[in-house]
Amino acid sequence: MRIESDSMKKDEEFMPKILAFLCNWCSYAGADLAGTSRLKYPPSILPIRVMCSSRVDPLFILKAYLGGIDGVVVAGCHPGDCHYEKGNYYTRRRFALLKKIFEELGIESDRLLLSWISASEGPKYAKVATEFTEKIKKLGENSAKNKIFL
Amino acid sequence: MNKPEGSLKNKGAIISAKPSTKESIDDFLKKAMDKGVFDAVLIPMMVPAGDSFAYVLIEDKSLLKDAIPLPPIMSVQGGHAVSSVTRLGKGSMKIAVIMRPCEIRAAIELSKLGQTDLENVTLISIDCPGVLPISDFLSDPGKGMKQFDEAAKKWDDKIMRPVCQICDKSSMVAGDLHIGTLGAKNNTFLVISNSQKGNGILDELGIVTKESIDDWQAKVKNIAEEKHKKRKKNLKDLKTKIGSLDNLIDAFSQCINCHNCMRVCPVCYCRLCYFDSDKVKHPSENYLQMAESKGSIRFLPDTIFFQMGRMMHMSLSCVSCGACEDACPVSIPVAQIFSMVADETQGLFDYVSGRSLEEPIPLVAYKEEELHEVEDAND
Amino acid sequence: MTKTLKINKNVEQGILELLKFLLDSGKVNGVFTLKKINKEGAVAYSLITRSDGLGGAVPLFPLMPVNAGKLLSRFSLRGKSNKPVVAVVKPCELRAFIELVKREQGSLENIFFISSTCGGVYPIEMAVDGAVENNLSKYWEAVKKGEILAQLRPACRGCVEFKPYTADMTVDLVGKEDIDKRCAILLNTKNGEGLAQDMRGDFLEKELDKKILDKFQNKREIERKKLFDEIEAKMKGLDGFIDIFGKCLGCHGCSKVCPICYCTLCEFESPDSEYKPSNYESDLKKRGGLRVPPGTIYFQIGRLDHISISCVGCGACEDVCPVDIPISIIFKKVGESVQKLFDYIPGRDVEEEIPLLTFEKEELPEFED
Amino acid sequence: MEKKLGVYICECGPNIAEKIDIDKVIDAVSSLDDVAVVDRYKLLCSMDGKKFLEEQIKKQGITHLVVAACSPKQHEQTFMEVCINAGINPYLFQLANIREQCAWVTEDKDEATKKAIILVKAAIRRVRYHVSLEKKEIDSNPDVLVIGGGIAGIESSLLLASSDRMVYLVEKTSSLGGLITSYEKTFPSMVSSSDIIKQKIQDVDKNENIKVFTDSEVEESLGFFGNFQVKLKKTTEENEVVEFNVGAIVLATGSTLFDPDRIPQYGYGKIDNVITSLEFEKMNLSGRISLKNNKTPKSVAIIHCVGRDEVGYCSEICCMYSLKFVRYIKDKLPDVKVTNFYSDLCIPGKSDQKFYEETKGKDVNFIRANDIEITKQGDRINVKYKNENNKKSLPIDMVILSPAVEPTSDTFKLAELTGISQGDKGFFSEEHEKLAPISTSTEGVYIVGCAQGPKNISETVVQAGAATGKILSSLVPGRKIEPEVKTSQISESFCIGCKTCISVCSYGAITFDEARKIAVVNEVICRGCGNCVGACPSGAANIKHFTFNQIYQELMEAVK
Amino acid sequence: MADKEQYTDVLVIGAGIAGIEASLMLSYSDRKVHLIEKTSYTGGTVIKFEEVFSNMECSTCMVAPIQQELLQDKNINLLTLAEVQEVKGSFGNFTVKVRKKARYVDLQNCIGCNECFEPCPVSLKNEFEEGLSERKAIYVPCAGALPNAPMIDTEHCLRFKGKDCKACQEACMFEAIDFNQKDEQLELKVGAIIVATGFNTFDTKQSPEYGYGKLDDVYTAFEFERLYASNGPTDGKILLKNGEIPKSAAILHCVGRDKKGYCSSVCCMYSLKFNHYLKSKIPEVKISEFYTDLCIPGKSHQKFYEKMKGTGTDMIRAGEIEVIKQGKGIAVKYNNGNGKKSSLPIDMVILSPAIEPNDGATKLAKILEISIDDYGFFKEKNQDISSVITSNPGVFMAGCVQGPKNIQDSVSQASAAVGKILSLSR
Repeated sequence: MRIESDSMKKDEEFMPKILAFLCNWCSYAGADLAGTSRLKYPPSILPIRVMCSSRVDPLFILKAYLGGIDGVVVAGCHPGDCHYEKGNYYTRRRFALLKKIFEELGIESDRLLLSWISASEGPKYAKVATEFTEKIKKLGENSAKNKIFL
Repeated sequence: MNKPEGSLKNKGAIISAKPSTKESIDDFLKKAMDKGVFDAVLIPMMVPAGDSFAYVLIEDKSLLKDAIPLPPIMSVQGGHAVSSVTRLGKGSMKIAVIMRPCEIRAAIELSKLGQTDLENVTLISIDCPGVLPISDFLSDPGKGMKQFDEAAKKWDDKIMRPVCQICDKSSMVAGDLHIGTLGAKNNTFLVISNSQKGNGILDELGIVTKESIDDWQAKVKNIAEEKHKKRKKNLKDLKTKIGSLDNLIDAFSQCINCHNCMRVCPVCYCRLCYFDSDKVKHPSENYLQMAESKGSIRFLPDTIFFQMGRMMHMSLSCVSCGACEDACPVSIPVAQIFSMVADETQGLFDYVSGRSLEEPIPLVAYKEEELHEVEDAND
Repeated sequence: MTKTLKINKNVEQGILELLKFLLDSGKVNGVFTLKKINKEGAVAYSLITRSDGLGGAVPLFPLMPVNAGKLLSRFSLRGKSNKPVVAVVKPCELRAFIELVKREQGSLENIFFISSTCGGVYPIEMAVDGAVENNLSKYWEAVKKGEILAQLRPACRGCVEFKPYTADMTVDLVGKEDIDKRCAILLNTKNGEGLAQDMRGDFLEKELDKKILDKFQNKREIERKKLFDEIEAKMKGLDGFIDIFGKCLGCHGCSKVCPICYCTLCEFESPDSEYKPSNYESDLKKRGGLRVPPGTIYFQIGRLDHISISCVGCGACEDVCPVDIPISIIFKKVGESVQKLFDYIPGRDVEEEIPLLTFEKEELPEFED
Repeated sequence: MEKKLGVYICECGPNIAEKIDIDKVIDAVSSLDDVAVVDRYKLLCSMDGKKFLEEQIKKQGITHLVVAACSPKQHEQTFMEVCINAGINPYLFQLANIREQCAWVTEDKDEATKKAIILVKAAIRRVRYHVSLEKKEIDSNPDVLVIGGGIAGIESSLLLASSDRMVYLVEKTSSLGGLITSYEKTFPSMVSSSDIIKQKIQDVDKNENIKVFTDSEVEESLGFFGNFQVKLKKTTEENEVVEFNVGAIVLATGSTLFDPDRIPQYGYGKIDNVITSLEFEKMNLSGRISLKNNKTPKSVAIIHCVGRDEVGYCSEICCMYSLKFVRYIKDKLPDVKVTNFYSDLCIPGKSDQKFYEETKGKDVNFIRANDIEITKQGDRINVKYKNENNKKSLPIDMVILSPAVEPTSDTFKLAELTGISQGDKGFFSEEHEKLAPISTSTEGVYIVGCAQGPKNISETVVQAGAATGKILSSLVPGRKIEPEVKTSQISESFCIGCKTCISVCSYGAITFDEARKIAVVNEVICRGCGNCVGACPSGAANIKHFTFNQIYQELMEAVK
Repeated sequence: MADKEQYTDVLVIGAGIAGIEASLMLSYSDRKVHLIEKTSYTGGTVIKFEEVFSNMECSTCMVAPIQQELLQDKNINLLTLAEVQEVKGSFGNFTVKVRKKARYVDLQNCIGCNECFEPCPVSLKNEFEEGLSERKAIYVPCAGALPNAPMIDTEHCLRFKGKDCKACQEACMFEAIDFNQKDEQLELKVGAIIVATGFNTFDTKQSPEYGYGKLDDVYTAFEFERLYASNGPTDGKILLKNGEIPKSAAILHCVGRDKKGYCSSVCCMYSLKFNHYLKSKIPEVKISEFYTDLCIPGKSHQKFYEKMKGTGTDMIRAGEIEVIKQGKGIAVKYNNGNGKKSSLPIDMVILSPAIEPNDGATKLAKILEISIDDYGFFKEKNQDISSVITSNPGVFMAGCVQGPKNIQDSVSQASAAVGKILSLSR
């Protein structure tokens, strides 16, 4: 027996909501460059700017997931490029830890993505945004959205 | 929540809409929500796995059908749930809360302690036949359900928790409205108002309280008296059992300091318990010194300090709900012991926790003339 | 070969003799061990400073009222022990303490460890009305034969880390038929040897019996797989998780007793984790209804994120769970898999850095886009 | 005081107006809590736009500002200045990027509008949790500690010292000058090095703003940029201890030579007349190049790259000074036969090759060789080597080894002392290989010369000048230091003292208060990355302007 | 100069990495700076690189933040499209005449939306992209260029060829395009001057043996940099002219060294960087590096070399190198020391040319009254100590204008030049 509110069902074409944590120095600049180069990608991506990807507390990702976000991207400078020397190395470990936990619990870990995007990689940002959105569309809506017993 | 004259109105209304009392209650709530009297209802519901119950804040009426106003166990103490919803503000929703009397009383204590804002909350208590010990229920939830329903019908408390068996406030009317099921036919219930807010709501719902409630009150009185006797007796036995420090220590000898009792206690509201704070963390030499005096100490040494300290902190507000005992992994009769102490401490100030919002918690008030018994007679 | 002290007494007597010797000789000023603390036979950890305090001590009692790692942390949290003490602990307790020390929550200085190959313990609810007492002989029979009792806690039944890593002395227990006649204590470290010196008994060179322990290990591994498979079957996605934790009371007892959960105030009880009315309102819009108090799943997964890297699988969490959720197995399973990521075994070595406090410049490609 | 949010949406000409239905956005947000004004404007970053905003804030009594426009990278600064001019704290402002990351990247106008609404709502929710932040100002001490009395240290001291800036020059040995004093000439110009160094040393002695401590070592350095407390110990007379404060520290501790003993096949120490480059410099400086037996050599071999494989890098200068040796020898003993054994000739830069060409000539040979082995042959020396895969050998009177350049022994101690790191080769690590070669991860500590890596005199002097530049431009007498505003902070009541934050911080900005057993952030050092916050399990760490709540609100809007 | 008024402002010539570093530092010390840049953008050569050795760090991520800082710095007066024409006076008191070409785009009004490119009817090869992509007559060199505002190339703009075209003006919503802008003559009073005008690379056509310009798929270093650049003409795809992915590539070091007569000190390293570029995009590609002497000085470079070598690169020490047509493809002919000539068929050849002085270096030297060396680089007062001091007191230099060097050394020189100025003129 699964008690779930049925008042929430939508039938329009599913456009996921994806949270993108972008580090100020590389990935956010890369995302801006995608804009200045007028590259197109789905509107699913909702950027949140942080100074360094290492600011992203894994619990943010968890909160967002349980809140019903369809996907989360954590993007930072390429390893070795961190504006703060080594922040992104820690980010990678924390991310791996959380993702592994998702895997182990059989929770859709595919909804989490770690990507290194430099300030000159406008095209890569657009690509990631597009491909990840497609992937999430395949996964469908995050069912956590209408769970009551969280 | 200032009360209508004569504290408790001696009239009520009998509601019967549906084949069963439960459904009648659902219906009552649904109507209230339709009318916008309530925007949401806080009420127990079975968890997906069907092996327990949890409070759910419902805004989507379609969910009401799954609500279980009187679940067989007390998983989360309702006072705790109310506090969780309104501690940080009354919010914009008008919320109805259906709970057992001891939970309502906890909520009232918490509001005195600034842990909940009841302005937009309507507290609805319901006659309580007691609950099963969680462990018993969990061993076979299906069976538990059946047993409980039968026992509840007959108001037979043999299988209920020990504290429930000695609860003389199982129909106490403390909130805004009370749902009386004692003696009611199996598809009806009695609704009584206990506050202006209560009155207002019944008016909005066009419910006229003209039925006499004497019959219900009589039944309540019987049960209460019976249980009160039993309570006095059991607690007396318990007292002789505990009676001394050694016995107290024995009673808590199995305690493993998990503090579950504190964590599930509705009136233990501190964010960080004193007994988990730095105040109880000492350098090693202190511990060794303590031990050297006796050759050996239990480690951690603070078991009784914690238990008695906690009594100090909360027994005046203890509502004898039994949550602590349910949560104790080593089956210490915590609830009974605390209940016993609470009777004494609250008696001192003839205070009854959660009886009314107006009564201040004794420690924040005083009378010029009181408590001489604790003073040195020679003064 | 390891220097080994052999005492011709039943193993628990042997250990008590050693403890007595250590206290009397003044080699240590205190002993941490389990002890019967009243006539009803309730057992609790005690700090014993005189040999006359050893009465009722039951170092090998098959029960874990609290993870001793947590106690030792409390003992040495406010500065290292100013006098030498010895603690009789289970391997998982020792490992937990090591993890805590890595986090500045205690100090190894002046604390020596006697541990043993561990046969596991009974669940805490059996502490009530002598249940453990009544099953003692059964327990020791199983230990001698190197078998796994069905009544043991699941965490123990599936534990493959039953050999201590960093104990100064290891009591040779599991699979030894002669333990009611003989007590063999391996002296693994200089400290161990130093302590045992001048102790009455024979000193010889010896090792743990690999064959016996491997056999035991296999049994444990099979049991472990069974437990993991069971839980795996239940843990199907978020719904499965909600089913498992649906009955959670939110008492957070699991984190309270968890040796690795060392925060004074748990982040999940901090103001940041509190739901404001507006949060409820927006959530209701989305879900129609919401469990109150909310955050059960957030807490459980969040706690996994915080501690799984150091989880020693001691099972304390499950012991105290009022609603018997199989937490320990879930945490053990998740824990082992994240630990594998960094080939990390919590508590194996105090020098081993906690993976989250360090990094390799090139690693974890499988997690990068 | 209650909040009044002003929300202003920039049309950015067609850029936003054509791609996003701004009126829809206005409708969607105008009824939100605390939102007092919502308006649109043609171009907010223009002069008129800025004036418009400023007036609006004043007129409407706006307390918190949200601008929906372009990327913060473009105009965050601009609008923060508007806030200041309008008299509200610039941090009570949030910019929603609806151009670069919405209008310009979204095909469909409705979709773009929907996204814009979320972004603006998120900004509104976030800004409601913003708090005023104030710039801090800290007094700074302009004086400088220079460690190392070689050419780099001397050059720095001379450039730094002035009437309003004291320089403390600390030298481990008994005299200033360093290695260069043992050279006769410097390459490539072959001018007398004493001409270079003597004059400078005199200048130092003359300069009353430079306090020289010879036979001294730094024992302790506490504090941070602008405020270091230094303790030094005189290694001579009863270890007198001197203490003073400085604002910056220059590490110019130079380098040492790889010890050829470590490679037996070079026979150093065992075979007569096998000497190191430094020994040869001294011999040459003494005026006479001779063998042990006082005879003058007829043939000399110079072995390049001694120890290169062992240390794992090319020391850059060995080839050049080996060529300089050829010049020395040819000047003093024109008919000596000189043979260079090298693997790769490393003569970078515009003038080095010319120097090489001019060094080549009669009886000067260059042999590309490896597997070199030096053995005794009677009273002479035999150099065995491999060239183009055939083994050869050459009898020689004297062998000069050109060993690799290595960090000095006290590098480790000083790194510890100043909280900077050492690279895998043991040299001090610069803050950034390209952009900050002389800065370090500890602000206010600079590394110059061979302490940072092998280099020639010219580059060393350049670095000395560079450090000077950094200090003179950032540590101006009488001027206060303005540290980062958006720093981390750790809640005393929540911190459990596990030091997790301390071990992940790149800048040593967090210290441990042993008394209270909690971590404490030094806001002067903190650069506000937030790594500690991501790492803290107790939720005790938080970072200003990127607090849990600010990000959480933004995120929950997206989730809604 | 005591009697003359002493100016504290500083003129910096060249907004490359050295010029930016110098300007920012001077600004920190509250000096006013006039930063003169010949092109329409800042960042110089470095922003053409995708990554820089030896950490393979993203160059844009590295430079963009300081470019932004530069643009927002109130003490710095950035003059793009500007060149120094005359310098009079001495240290502490220089009078500088600057010619600032009209951009025909008003930096105040332009918001960098680039709407004006599309309608422009003129198409040309984009020099910044080494002619590998097209640009319009109104253009920015590459997306993300700073300042983010286009310029009009009057040589090709129809309007400036007398036609009545205002396509761009009509497309602009901000009245940013102003055909009436005129070139300006500015006169600046400064106390000191820093020259940081950078370098050129050797024109590989002058060494026909490498087949550049004659054979397909023979690339210069910069062409290859742009091929790899993720914001470049191919979005970073490394492709042959026929659109195929190269299976093999040869990187030729020391191109033009013999002609120049010096080692450019950075070629070996950036050749190894190219090796990394190729491997990261085309793991299976076979790479051969042809070199004479491996010049990888410094503590961190050999490690990088070994890493690259580890990935299975053929390091071939060779002379007499020729790139020849062979069948449909090309091949590298070479002599590997012991007289034997060998030939290696290859898909792609990348030439690593020597670094040489910037065009106009000589002219600028005259204007600044400083001497240049035999190679046309600016001559330092004393070779052995402090390479930033020129023969003219008050004029300092930084970066490759003084001689070939890597970014690190350029930046150090920039800081050093500032150090000298701040310390000599307080």
